[in-house]
Formats: sequence, structure tokens, C-alpha cells
Amino acid sequence: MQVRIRYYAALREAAGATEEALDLPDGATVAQARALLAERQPALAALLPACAAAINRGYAPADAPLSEGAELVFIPPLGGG
Amino acid sequence: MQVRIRYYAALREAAGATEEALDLPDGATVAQARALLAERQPALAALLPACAAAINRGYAPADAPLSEGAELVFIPPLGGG
Amino acid sequence: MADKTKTRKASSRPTAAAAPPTPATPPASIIRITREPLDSDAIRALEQAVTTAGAGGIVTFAGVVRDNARGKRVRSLEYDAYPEMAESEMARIAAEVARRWPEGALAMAHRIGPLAIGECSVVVVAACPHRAEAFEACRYAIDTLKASVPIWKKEFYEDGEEWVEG
Amino acid sequence: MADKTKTRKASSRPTAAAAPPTPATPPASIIRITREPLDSDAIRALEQAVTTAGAGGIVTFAGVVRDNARGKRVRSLEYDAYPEMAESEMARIAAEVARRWPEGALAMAHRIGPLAIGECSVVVVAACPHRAEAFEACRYAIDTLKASVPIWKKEFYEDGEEWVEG
Repeated sequence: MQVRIRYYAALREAAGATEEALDLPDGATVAQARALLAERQPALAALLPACAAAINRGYAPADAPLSEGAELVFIPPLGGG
Repeated sequence: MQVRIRYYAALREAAGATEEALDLPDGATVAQARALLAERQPALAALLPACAAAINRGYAPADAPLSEGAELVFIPPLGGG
Repeated sequence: MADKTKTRKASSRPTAAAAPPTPATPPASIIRITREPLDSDAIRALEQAVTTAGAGGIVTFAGVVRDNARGKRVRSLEYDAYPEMAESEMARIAAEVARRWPEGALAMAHRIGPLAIGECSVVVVAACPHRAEAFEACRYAIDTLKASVPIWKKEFYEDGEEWVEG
Repeated sequence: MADKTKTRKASSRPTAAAAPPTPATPPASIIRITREPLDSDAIRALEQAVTTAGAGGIVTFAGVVRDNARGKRVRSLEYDAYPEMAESEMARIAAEVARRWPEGALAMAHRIGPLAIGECSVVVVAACPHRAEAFEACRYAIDTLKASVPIWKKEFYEDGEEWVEG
């Protein structure tokens, strides 16, 4: 299956992109996606451990399963306000 | 001695005046002034028990002594804000 | 509303004057992620939009870009947001405010993009019948916004830049 | 202020850019008893007067005349004050705010005389480096104002009028 990853803030700058498509085995979790991304993009590896994750615009735990076409966003430490 | 009494809000309307001079024995306290006023002006008698008092623009307890020329104000329950 | 049940005598008073107090139904919440300045006029418009005739206390929080942070001189800021999720998280905050303070009304706006020192980054307005509720609702909303809404801040210094938390 | 002690290299930067962060010294408190409307412009002027470059959070409380109180429909209000003592009590509040939040700045204004529904009776603005302090200072000031400043409120109803507490 394929998910859409969108990048913001420090991740966007480190990735050098605003989004990408990521192929994952069916039923893969947020944690698996995070590990795969860190492996493929060393520039993200240092940032990802501090990030929360959101699936389809809602916070999701590490063991949440992804589904085809999901929007996955890793959320660096917040700075709003 | 003589003190200056100023009236505000409900007391002003009940007294029908904004201020008056009150003659008191030397060393009279706030409590004595209050009792004398209530006796002389029955319209104030119902209001005075709920009032605080201020001498020369600062809150004063019932046993505080007055002095010649002091400004004495009875303070009805507050409504600011 | 209390005198709605009173018997109303026939009267020559105009209808409007005899009407019961304005219903407590507040306006819908306002939520906004914007690249436009949150200047005086924008803040005033948010305040007016949430103020009903039953609102006795209005508390406005404005977050302003400071010229220093953690001992460093800050020259300017940039905010980034995940806008769709930021708005849905702000809607969640507004829903919780509506649940906890049902007579209150809330407006929240966050600016993104580049900001100069002294400019306003975020505004939260809570209008409630009484002041305690307005303070509590406003404080709850800005605290929760900072903790949950996906917005990020980059500080630009004399000699560098950094995405910072908080 | 932290980098004030750093060695500063000779540089071609303009002096202003190399200056340390703006000192935290806030402007003097503003205290006002007034018969003039506390409208948007007046509130904005108070906010601007207390906002320094080090202020990151500005909390404004506006008390607005409601159309109802204790179940009665209110047509209008009148505020009275013992002005000299009201100002000295407000100065006492400002002094306590300055003691507890030394980096904060405070403005307090109360209108007196006749007020219509929807008009603003009181404004308190607290500007502080961080938002928690601004909320606390603003809340302390309005709570204490209500408890100690000699100002009184008369409500006018359909069928009467009354000096009311609170």
C-alpha cells in the first residue's frame, strides 16, 4: 500500500520536500513507517524520534495501523502561540 | 472638632446631599460618627450598617479615631467592574 | 430568562422593551489560520464577532513576538502550520470550550508566515456572561492550542535560525 | 539581558542590530477614572501604552454592560465613584502588581456616569514577558478592583432602579 507523507517545519527543511509517497507493507503501523523513513532519509533520522504522528489529520499512537491512501504527518515539537 | 463627610451612590441619594460638615467630640471614632449620623438622618440609618468607612481616602476600622478636618466617607457595598 | 414565566400585563410598552433578556445562545466559534496581520482592527473584529448582549466579560489574549528568547536577541520569526489539522484541532478546542462554558463564545486566530518583532502571532478571545468564565475559557484555549495545534515557530537570530519548541 | 556580558566583536553591523535585548523595564502603570467611552480606540491605546518589546503576552479584560442581571432586564447603568480614593486604591493594586510581576505592565481604566447596554465599563490590560503572568496579573487586578475600589453601580430596569453590589 501507499501512504502520503507531508512534511512541515524542521522536517520539511530536512527532507527538502513538502510531501512524498511512501510504499509500505499492508497493515504497517506508524512505528514501521517512521523506521523506514529514518532508514531511507538519514537527514530525518535525528528529528523523527521527537515527533508525534498524525493519520488523516488526527494524532495517532505508534501502533496505529495505516491504510492505503492515508495522510501521515510527523509532528515536530510544537511552537504555536 | 469638625469632619467633612462626603456622600456617594445610595448614601448620596438618601442624604440628598453630596457632603456635609459634622461636629463631633474630640477623639470621636468612626463608629461614633456612624451612630450620630444614623440618629440625625433616619434615611441613612438603614444603609449605614452595610457600609465600610474611609478616613482621608483610605479604609479605616470602626474604632479608628477621627481628627479635625478629616474627610470621612461611608462606603456602600461596591459595584465596580 | 427568569422573567419569561412571569405573567405579563397588557401594556402600552413597545414589544421590544417587554421582551425577555437576550437568549444566551452565543455565536458560533471562530477559528482561523491566516497569513494576514493580526493587527488592532483584526483583533477588534474578533472581539466584536463573539460579543453578544449577554456577554459581561471579554478576555483577550494576544501573543506578541518578543525581541528576545532564552537570552538570545530575536530578529524575526516564521510560523508554519499543518493547516487542515491545525483547524481541526482548534475546532476540537472550541467544542470543549462550548461544552464547559455553554454560554461562552470563543474566537481563535493564529498567524503563519514571517512575522516581525512586536507583531501579534495569536489571538484568543473568550466572551462569557461573567468574568471568571471568560478568564478560564481563554486560558484553557490558549494553553491547549499551544499543546496540541500543529504550528511551529522558527526564530531568526543575528547569526542563525532555529525551529524552537514552545 | 543575558548576552549583555558577552564580548562584542568589532563589526560593521548597525548599532541598533548589535544592541542587547530591550531592557525589561516596563512603562509606568496607567490608572484612569473617566466619563469618556472606553471604546475600541481607547482600549487599543491602553494596550499599546503598556506593550514593550519584551512583552510576549497581553491579556485584556473588558467588562461590558449586560442586558440582564439576576433575571431582570437591565435598560442602562450608572456608575458612581469616590474618585480620589478610587485612584489611590487602583494605584495600590498597580503597586502590588509591580511587586509580584516586576517585568509586567498594567493599565486600568473605569468609566463612570451613565452607560448603555454593550458599552464597556472597565478595562484591565496586563502585558508581561509570558502569558501565565499576564493572565494572573490581569485577573488579580480586576478581582482586587472589584473588591476594594470605591465605585458603585446603579441598574435601571423597566420599572425601577437600584444600587447593586458586585
